[in-house]
Amino acid sequence: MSKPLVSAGPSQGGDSHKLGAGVAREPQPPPREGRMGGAGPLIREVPPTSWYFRHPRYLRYMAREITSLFVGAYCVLLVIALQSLAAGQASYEAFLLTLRSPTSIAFHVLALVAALYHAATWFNATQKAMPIQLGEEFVPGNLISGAHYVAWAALSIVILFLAGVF
Amino acid sequence: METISTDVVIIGAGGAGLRTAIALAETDPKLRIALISKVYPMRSHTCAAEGGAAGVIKPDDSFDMHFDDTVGGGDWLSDQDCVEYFIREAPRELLQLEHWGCPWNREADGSVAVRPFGGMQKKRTWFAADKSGFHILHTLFQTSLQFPSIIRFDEYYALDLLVDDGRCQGVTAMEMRSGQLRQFHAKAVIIAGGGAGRMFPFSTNGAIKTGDGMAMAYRAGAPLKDMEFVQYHPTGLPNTGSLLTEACRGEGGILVNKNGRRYLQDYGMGPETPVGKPQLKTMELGPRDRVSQAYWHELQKGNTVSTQWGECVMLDMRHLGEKKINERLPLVRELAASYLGVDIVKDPVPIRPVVHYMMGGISTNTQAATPLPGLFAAGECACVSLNGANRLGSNSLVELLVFGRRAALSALEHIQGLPATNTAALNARAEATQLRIRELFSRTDGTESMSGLRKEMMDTMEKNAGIYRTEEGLREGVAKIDELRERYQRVILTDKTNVFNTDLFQMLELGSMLDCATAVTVGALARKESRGAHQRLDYPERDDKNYLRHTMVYHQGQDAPRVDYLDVVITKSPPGVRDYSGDHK
Amino acid sequence: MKERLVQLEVLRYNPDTDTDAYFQHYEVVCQEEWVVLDALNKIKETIDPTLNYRWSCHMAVCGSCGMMINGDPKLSCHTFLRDYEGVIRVEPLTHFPVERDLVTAPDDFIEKLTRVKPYLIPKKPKPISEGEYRQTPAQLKRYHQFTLCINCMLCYAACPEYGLTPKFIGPAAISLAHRYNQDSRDGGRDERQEIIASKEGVWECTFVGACSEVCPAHVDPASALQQVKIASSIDWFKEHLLPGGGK
Amino acid sequence: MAKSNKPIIWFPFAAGGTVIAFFIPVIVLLTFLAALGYVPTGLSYDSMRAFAGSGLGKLLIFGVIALSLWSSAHRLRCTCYDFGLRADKLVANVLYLAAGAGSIATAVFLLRI
Repeated sequence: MSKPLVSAGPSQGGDSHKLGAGVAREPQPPPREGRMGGAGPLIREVPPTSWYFRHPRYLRYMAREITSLFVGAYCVLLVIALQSLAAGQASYEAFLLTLRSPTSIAFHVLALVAALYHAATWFNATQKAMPIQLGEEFVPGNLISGAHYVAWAALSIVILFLAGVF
Repeated sequence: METISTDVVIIGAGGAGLRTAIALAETDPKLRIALISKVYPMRSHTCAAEGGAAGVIKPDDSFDMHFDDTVGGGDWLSDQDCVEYFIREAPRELLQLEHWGCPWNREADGSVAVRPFGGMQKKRTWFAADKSGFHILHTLFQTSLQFPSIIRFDEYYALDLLVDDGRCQGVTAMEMRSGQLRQFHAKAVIIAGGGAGRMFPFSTNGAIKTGDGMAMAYRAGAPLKDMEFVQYHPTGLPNTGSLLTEACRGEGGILVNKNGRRYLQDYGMGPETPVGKPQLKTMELGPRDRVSQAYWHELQKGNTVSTQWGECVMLDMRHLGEKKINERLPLVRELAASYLGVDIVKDPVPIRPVVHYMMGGISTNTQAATPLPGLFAAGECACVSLNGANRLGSNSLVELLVFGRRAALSALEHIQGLPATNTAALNARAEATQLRIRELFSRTDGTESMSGLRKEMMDTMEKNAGIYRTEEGLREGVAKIDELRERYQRVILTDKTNVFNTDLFQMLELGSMLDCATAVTVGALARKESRGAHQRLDYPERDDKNYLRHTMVYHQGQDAPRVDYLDVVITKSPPGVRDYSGDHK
Repeated sequence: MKERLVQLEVLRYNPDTDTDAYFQHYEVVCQEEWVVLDALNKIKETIDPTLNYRWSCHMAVCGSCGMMINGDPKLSCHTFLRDYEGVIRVEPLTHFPVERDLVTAPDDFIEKLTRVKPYLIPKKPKPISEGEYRQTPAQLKRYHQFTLCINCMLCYAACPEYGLTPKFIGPAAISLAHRYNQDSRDGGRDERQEIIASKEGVWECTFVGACSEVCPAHVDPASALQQVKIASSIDWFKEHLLPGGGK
Repeated sequence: MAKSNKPIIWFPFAAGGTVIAFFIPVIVLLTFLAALGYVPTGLSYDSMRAFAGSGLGKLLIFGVIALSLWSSAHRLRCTCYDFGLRADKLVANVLYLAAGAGSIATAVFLLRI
């Protein structure tokens, strides 16, 4: 609070005067080391490396953020795929073969889970980021998110179809 | 002790205090304004007001009608020059709030919407869903943030007015977070400290409504006026006392007893109107005093419903339908659901009358000035004699705007050309406060428990100064409150530390409430008639010959207060019959 | 009425006497339908008058009684004992300095609220005598949700980014700025953007979404902040890529 | 206080997040099938070559990879901060440069096809 109006009262010579100080007190618990009076507010630091264990919602958030590691890594895989594609058929087919390693399969499982989790959280967020007001009422949020899910499913099926999966 | 020198000090930063501060800052930007409050402004109890604010705006309405409703609703105890000023200023103030951003509900064409309210013959209550007070308070608070000359002292507990040379020149206050005492010197002081409903056990009022402002003015020599008029709101939750707004009935909710009868028709508010078609100024839209009194009679007849929370009547809103309830009464639905487990869409909700509002307060005139020069008051803590013996719902939110601004203008007038403050004299007064507080800390002979005393006070007020009163009960009440005031001198302060010592503040608040309780009981005992919210079983009729007057209670130290009277200002409406029979046009 | 013995573990701290905070255990008989605040009030009245906390309205509208209840920021007047088993742990709101016991210092929040200019800056000022600004129910609805903030600061206690980066203006203040930006009567958006689209503004938000989960008034600050990010991005591209700054 | 230039980073992040949500799950599924030994016909050398050889294909592939990389890099930067790694400038530089390098490589390879 700014206190431009404050002047020292002549009677007390400007001493900050605490009530009770210098006044007979009831017996108090013994003061802990050197902190009797005026210790000031207690600042409770946020533990910078472990705060997310405080609540499940933070773990869910961190899980969402961690998806970026797998998605990012997968994008690197795509760049490598492009490199092999550019290098010719032999190189590309060798690349397809390397995909079959157990490590690659495990990575794909993780990447798939991450990508799906990202997609779900992203679509759920659309209703918050882009609310739509039609006339007086807002379009129900579930409808906005739901529309994204539908579009996503359709797009995925088209891509799978074009890729010749079915 | 630090001294803070200002031009104007405002005590209380709720609706009235903020409106005052803004009016001062707008009128004279060079003014130094100290806004002191024991809570952050948005915690003030204005935020709990639900229904709305009355002001003539629609073409089918008129100032005369608002005047008649207010004067009749107040059982002719209102000062009519005050009512006249109020009704004319009301629309301007409500529009001003609109210009500051208040989210009033709207008609399809974009104009402000109005709803019906108890005792009003026209729809004239502006509303923001059922959070009108909340929106008014936040609009005022947020608007106030743009004025650098309003310097807030949040969480400062005001203690004593500084009076010298026959005029009020400041106040002492304690910074709650440090326990430091400060004195504020000013040319004018405006009290906007709210009501004192907390002296009753069942109240819609928040914990902060302890009458500190009223008591402070009273102790400084300003009289308290018409304190015996305590409004019971007919529809409170029976367990927490939380308010279910009058708009429940305004929108069409009905009150029924255990036999399913709409009993209001038996108490001069009939004949019955069709369910879901509320008619203005009759049945469920009768005034609060009558509707609350009808509950008491039903209770005597054994017509109330026994619930686990005590005797109740039922408020039935099922016929309004879910859509309307969600749009107009979302807070009511939420409150009933969470605190009682009742969904008002599916079931009637048990309710009972609860103490809601003090018609009385620091005596002020239409200029918002108290008899003590330099001291002004506005809002619930003041009794400008707008509400008379019974306030109409939705007049108080406007009252705090109209008279908050008025207090600012009067204070500005007052401070022109005032002689310099005698600092030494004020310092001496401030030190008296300091000694008073020190005594609480050093008291060693304390024997009384604070919460015990508080409970005794509440029980006394409920039992002896409730909806219906008697000579015998009031005598007992006066004696009991007197005894409690004496025992208060021996209350123990358990917590003797400095920082945010709520033990200390609750003790000081108890002192304020006891002062207010004295004025209520003494005033009620002296008024041997029934008028508005003051109902005497032994004097059931209104007595205009002897009591068309305001009760004025003066503090006399530890002695019994002095009671005096002041004539009511009648300009054009002689006392008449309050008619809520539904036969009006 | 059913009664129940409730056990609470309340964080205590008094700067006058304590070097550090500690938990104090209380056992108190409560009614089944009570809220945590009722239990605290009973403790203060019957067991320990030195326990300190703020409260007033007991109907979830004044915003005084925010505290951490079993690790969640809650209004204690709206947190029902029936929803809890075992010992209930009550602490002051996180991310704010503790003045004493459950009382925190809200100065930082108040300063930020003030900074975002949360008041109507009229698009076209008009005198009161000309009546109200017209605003249709649809225009009202556009911003109405964001008017419901009770300044209880639960969202600040829930927001890890505010905890990690205290200069972040934070959910409630930015939501309130957004409330005025969305108001058909207002023309102050440019002024507010200078603050909320600054480094300390909306960009510190990583959309954890906790603010909206804990908001007792259903304001959905997370939504406001996402909308502000999108609008601010569009602003930026207009200002930097369009000739004349897109004006 | 000046407005932040964060939109240059955030806007492509948001665009990338949308691209990831819509495209990456199904692409992962396709290469996952390949990893399991069932190479879809569309992933054969000829089909891919034809697709990446077209202008539209190049644009699509570049858009998906570059935006996804950027989005992931930005989110990873925030994640590092959330995990307590406070060398934010350094982290940001490394990650954004990596995303940039990946995008350039993508463009180069696409142009070679």
